[in-house]
Amino acid sequence: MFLKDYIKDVYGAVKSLLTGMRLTGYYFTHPKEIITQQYPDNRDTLKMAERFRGEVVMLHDENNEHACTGCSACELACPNGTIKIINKFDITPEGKKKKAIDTFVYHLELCTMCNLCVMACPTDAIKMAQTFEHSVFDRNKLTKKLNHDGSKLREGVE
Amino acid sequence: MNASVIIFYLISAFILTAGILAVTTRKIFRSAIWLLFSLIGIAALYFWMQMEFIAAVQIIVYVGGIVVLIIFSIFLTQKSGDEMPKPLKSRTIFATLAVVFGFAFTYNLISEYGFTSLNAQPLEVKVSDIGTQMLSTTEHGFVLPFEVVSILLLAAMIGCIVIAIKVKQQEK
Amino acid sequence: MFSFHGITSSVQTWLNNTFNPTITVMIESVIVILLAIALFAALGLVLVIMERRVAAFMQIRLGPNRVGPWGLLQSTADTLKLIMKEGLTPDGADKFLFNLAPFIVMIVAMLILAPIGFAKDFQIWDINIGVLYLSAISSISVIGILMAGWASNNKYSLMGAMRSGAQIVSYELSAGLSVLSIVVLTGSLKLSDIVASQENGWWIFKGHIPAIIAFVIFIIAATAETNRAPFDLAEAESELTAGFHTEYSGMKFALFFLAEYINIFIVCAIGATLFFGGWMPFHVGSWEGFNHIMDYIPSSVWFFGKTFFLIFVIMWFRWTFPRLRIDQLLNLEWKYLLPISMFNLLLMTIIAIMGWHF
Amino acid sequence: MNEISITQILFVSTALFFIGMYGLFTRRNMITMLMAIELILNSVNINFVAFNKYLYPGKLDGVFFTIFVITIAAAEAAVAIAIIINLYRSHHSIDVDDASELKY
Amino acid sequence: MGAFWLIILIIAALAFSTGGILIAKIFVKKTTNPQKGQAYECGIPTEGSPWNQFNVGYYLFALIFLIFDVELIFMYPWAVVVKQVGMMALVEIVIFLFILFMGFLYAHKKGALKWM
Amino acid sequence: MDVKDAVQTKQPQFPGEVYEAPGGGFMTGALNDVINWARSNSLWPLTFGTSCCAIELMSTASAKYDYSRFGFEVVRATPRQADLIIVSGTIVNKMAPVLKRLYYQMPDPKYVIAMGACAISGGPFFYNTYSVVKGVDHVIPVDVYIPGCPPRPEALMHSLITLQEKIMSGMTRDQIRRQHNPDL
Amino acid sequence: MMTNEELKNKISEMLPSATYEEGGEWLNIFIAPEELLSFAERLRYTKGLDFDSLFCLTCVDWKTNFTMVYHLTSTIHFHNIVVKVKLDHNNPAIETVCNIWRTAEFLEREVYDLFGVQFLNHPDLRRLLLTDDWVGYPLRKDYDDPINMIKL
Amino acid sequence: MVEELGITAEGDQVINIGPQHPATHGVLNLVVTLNGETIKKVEPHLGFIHRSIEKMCESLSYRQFIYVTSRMDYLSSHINNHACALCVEKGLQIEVPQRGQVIRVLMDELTRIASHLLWWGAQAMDLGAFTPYFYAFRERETITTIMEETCGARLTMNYMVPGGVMVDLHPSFQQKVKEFITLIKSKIDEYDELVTGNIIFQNRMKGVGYLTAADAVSYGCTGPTARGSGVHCDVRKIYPYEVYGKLHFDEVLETEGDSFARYLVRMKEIKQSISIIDQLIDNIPDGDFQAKTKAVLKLPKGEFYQRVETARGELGVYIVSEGGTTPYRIKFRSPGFSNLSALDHMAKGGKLGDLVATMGTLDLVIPDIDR
Ligand code: SF4
Ligand code: SF4
Ligand code: SF4
Repeated sequence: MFLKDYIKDVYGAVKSLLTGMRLTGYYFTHPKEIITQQYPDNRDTLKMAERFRGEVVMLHDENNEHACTGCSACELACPNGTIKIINKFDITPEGKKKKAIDTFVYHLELCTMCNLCVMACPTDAIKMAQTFEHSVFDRNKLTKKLNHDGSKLREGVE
Repeated sequence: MNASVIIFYLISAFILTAGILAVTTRKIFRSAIWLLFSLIGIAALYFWMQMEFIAAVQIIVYVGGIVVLIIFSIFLTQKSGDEMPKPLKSRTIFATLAVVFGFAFTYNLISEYGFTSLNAQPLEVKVSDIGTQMLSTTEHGFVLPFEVVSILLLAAMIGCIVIAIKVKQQEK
Repeated sequence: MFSFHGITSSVQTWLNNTFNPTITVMIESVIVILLAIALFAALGLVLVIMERRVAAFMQIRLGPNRVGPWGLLQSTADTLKLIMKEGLTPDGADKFLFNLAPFIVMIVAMLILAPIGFAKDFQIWDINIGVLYLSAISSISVIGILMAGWASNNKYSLMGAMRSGAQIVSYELSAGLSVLSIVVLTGSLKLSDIVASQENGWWIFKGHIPAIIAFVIFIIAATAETNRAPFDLAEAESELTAGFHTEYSGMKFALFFLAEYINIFIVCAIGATLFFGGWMPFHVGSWEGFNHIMDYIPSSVWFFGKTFFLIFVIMWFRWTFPRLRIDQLLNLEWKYLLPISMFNLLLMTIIAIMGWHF
Repeated sequence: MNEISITQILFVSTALFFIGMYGLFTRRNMITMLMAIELILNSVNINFVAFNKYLYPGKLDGVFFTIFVITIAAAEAAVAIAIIINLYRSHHSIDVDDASELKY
Repeated sequence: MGAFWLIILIIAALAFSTGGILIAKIFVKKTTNPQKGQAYECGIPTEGSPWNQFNVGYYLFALIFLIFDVELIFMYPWAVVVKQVGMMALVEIVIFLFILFMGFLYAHKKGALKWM
Repeated sequence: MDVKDAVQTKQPQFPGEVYEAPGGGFMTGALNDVINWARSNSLWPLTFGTSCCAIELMSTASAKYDYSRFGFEVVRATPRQADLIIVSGTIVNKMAPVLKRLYYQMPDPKYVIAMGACAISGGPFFYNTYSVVKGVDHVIPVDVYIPGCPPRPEALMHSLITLQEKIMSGMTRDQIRRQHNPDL
Repeated sequence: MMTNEELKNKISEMLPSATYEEGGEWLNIFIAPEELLSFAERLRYTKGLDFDSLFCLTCVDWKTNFTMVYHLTSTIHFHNIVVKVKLDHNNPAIETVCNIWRTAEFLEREVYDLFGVQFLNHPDLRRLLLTDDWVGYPLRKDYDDPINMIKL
Repeated sequence: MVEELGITAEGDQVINIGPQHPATHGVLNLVVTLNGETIKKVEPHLGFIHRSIEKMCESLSYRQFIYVTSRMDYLSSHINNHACALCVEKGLQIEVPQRGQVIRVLMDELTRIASHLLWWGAQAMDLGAFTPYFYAFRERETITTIMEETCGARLTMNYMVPGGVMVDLHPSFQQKVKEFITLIKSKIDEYDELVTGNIIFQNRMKGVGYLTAADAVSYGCTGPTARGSGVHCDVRKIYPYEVYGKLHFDEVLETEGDSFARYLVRMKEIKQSISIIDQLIDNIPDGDFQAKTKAVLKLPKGEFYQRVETARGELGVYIVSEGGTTPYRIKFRSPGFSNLSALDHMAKGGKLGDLVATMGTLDLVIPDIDR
């Protein structure tokens, strides 16, 4: 009786181990199951999902114009102060002072890609880009100015 | 002076140094390690004497068994990192004197005694010879000791277990 | 086909003719030293990369493939890096023993190589107690581990070392018993005799079921003795971070690492020798033609092929099974392997005496 | 090999014997004393082997004696360590001086 | 001349290991700071010394192992001659093993082979 | 607590120690290249993950991304055998001494990657938190920064490649900084 | 399952001095600090109530006082109540409930750590989350740490 | 035999496990008192990832604070966000449109599967088997890809907003989820073959880390940890939120209370989640995914408590509002915290290896505990 249980034990144990080995053995002998994507080599074909949030960018058209009015809505919406808007006052031809954006400071090192700023922006001036290769040697490099040099507000955007 | 002689001296020096260190170091773990080296040295000596079987037995039993057991018991019973207390001065002196005299006396005896070295070419000790003789039931056979050994081992095992389990009753 | 026999004897005769005996011996020793070191290095490099690729394939990924062609230089880079890395000795450690331990482990690994026949007539020392010598020497390695663990002055190390002490010591029994069951068949401890006895078939085929059981027990015990998963309690990563070599870095760690792989190679080589006929080609009874074809494959290829097959099996274990707990580990040995292998040995004896094997 | 006479081997074994004796005299820790005893036993073994080798090369009795001594040493060590550990558990010390009042 | 080859192999091992260790000693520049040499314990300073008395739960296994180990060495010479001696050897070893197996059963029954 | 000091005396300079690339100056030319090649291709990371970024670190290890292709998969649990800490996750004041200790306990040469916004600057926990270290470079020197919360596995691999480039170049942290900002 | 009304009636019987706060999802009971231990015991062991699980224990700093909030539920009847205790702001102290609900041991340590409420007879009242040498209790409204806390 | 062999207090060793340790899944520090290999006491030291989220939330608006919470229990980040969104909605008394609700539940369940898969891999890895981890991540990657397409991030999605979800589902969502469901159904058998049935694994898990039902309740354990002991505590069943009330699924209960029972609970929960997704995926109603809300949210004065079932157990969000735009006090009742407090009780008397196994089955996420 005891012996029978003993043998049963051993048999069951060996069988369960062999089942496991069969599975790993299966994968070992079926290289087509390998799902590895070879990242730096597939750079060209690698496509991020279109909603993927990699960093905040400001859209500029071909005339180097953007849609940011400097309303600071994004700055307020951002939960951790990633965005700093520095405004300047342009004098319009009519002689009126007009608020315009001087520097859109974006701290990439702080940003958590939460999308709140993009949703808050009334003019859709900023959006999320799909880039992700941001590695740098120096932390200061991550503080960015989003509006391009010499860019200005697109006509008709309020 | 050939290689074999040099090797003999090396081995002997190794055995004795390790042995002396084993009984004098004050860190108990190191003492066990020196003992181990001494034992390995002895095994090497057996190898040198072409008694490979004995050498292997020496290593298996002592190194693989006894020393490991000693090390375990060291961990079990004391702070292995602490230095052991220095032995009493008087005791050291007494021991040294006794040992030196004893050694001188014994060695004197040994060297006086003329061993009649048979210059017959030493046989290679084959394991099969050992086996045959061990199992043979003739006059020179060792079958009785062989079986008795099993009883000895049984007794030792039961003894160990009884002693180890005795605590169990005490605690209750 | 080239054979080592020819090479070694021609080298020997050439040396004997050119130099006087002392110098011959010296040159030979230098050659042996170089060969041994080269073998070590090569084995380390090959086994590490093999393990990583095998693991990768079982885990549906590619594994190292960017350093050198197909990643073959990966382990070379690792080794170079380890050599060029600082070797720390912790302040609280017993410095002497701490630094001694890797040497012990290395020396043991090196010594075990002596009686292994890598190919036909290619053996450093065909010692007459063969397998007994192997189990004797391999039992020293536990001391190296205990030493490393204790000297590190680190709790993880100590616990790992003690686990490995208990483990190696226990599994020696069943390893020994399963080796004995082959010795019973061959009637000699000499490895060359054991190989020779398998000329007309390997023991695993000739020895009926007991040989297979002995083989299974042997491979389990071998895995345990080399501290490999699922018996890697001594370095159980999720429990003891790195076990007995927690405090080792740089080359000293590399030596442990290397010794582990060499030990795997050695136990597998022993397994191959005992059960699969060592360098003996695959022969079937009296099929002369077939046997003849098999003889064309060099003996070293046979030996390494079998050994690497066993190594692969051990790796397969590692990448499939979870780790045992220490009490289960000892339980396995004392409740299952030891009685089974004792019983198996008796069976084998009966077979041997009755001459039931082929 | 032939240049080494038995006396030289006996020198080693005698020296080892007395080293063991020294340890036995000076050490008060049971485990270290056990180690010393092992040394003594080993010196005896060397003698057996040497005698067998040099004086009775045709026989195996020395070898057998050595094996049996080793066996007994092992059994002795096992029992001794069991006792030591037992003693430690009841006395919290394995110093011989502390254990001298031991009754059982 | 077997022992000679052993020494050669030991020399090989020593050369290999020392070589490797020395290179790092010579070439690598080190930084030092007081924490570097302290024992690693998941980044927290160690409490107490590991070299304290430590409860090795498995010493009983080692005890029993020792007995079996000795038994094993008797079996090597036996195994070599089994085929020549024949049935007698089997009987003798069966007695031998049986006696030891009693001990094993005893240990088992007493719970010495259980974990403690 | 040393962290508080580090935060208090917020240096404009790089806070960590900067030392010459090991081996630099002693050997030159090809040998140096070989060693740098070996080092850059055999970066063994320490198992060190504190929070969410660690999950992406795990993803990078997983079959789909598989950083073992670069030889990074030998993750060592003890700093003694590691070359690289990937600081994946937030470091808080209580953890900072631990991190520092781990870094110190690694043998030279050693490298650090700050993964994720938290490790670079405190990220989402930069403002209004009383316990977060605002960037691990206040605690240990950092070689490569990857922004993102968490950075995706490819980004982590990109940073590893960046680190490899750095090691290959054989330049010290200081030299690289100078190269990027000549006016320093 | 008892409705809030039933619970209220039952508890009014048990502890007439309790006051109630309306409007919440669950019954909110205010009791005096001294009564807590005995009341908690009765809540836990009274048949029909069986509040065997303390699923949330926290504290709110109302600047003038602290309010300990105990959320209790029963894994048998699935009803919930909230017990609140007002504590003095200068010297907040209250009996521990960790003998009744074992989970309270850690939760109370957390509250001690972050609010500085003393729990009397707590087996092991130490800081849980912060380092032992931390100064101040950060979740209090008046906590200020100019070094670590950068205000937005 | 522990007491029987006269173990003395002298043999105790105090060992730190963590903060940097592969088995603690983060930065938990366990100070373990060991006697030989036997555990006498486990004392968790927390706070190595205490990020002061509760304090932070006091200065964040109701829209902003949700995103921080996905960093708490990052493996169920969706469910965390869900809890916060629900709590805010409870305060504002907004009804989320049907489509929004269904999307939320779908996401929750996908998250739960992903979390359990990760746990499964990590559990196996704790026990020394590395391969399951890779298989688990293969399936998990499929989920993250689906998530990424719809939510835009792989781990910390920040997809729930008060009133619904941030954006509508990706057009390919439905089809991809269906593909995933068929895939994982076949893979679960593989998992059983590789791990569940494995004799070593069973021996490692069975009979270790016992937790009785009474203890589980007393320690406040929830989720699979408590359900492994037979405590009926699934918030989705007891206090149904969103569309859970209308769905058919079983609450998985095991009664042994050991690690293996907890393991089984999680494995079966994956199947239950699959069946929930099965029920919903073809029936996503049309309509709005988000209710109309004001630009600036202000909760009325009062206290709001919302509990949901995360992958680890019951998460409670307790908001005390003074009527402003930011919460006055916020408290997260995290499941891991209570589960962890039972660890000492469960691990005592076991081996060091058991501690790892037990800790694995608690499925700790340390930032969730420390907050
Ligand atoms: S980006 Fe949009 S929200 Fe921000 S300042 Fe410009 S217009 Fe306003
Ligand atoms: S994505 Fe979020 S964190 Fe980043 S800038 Fe926008 S609002 Fe701020
Ligand atoms: S950067 Fe983001 S994802 Fe990474 S640890 Fe910080 S909060 Fe988590």
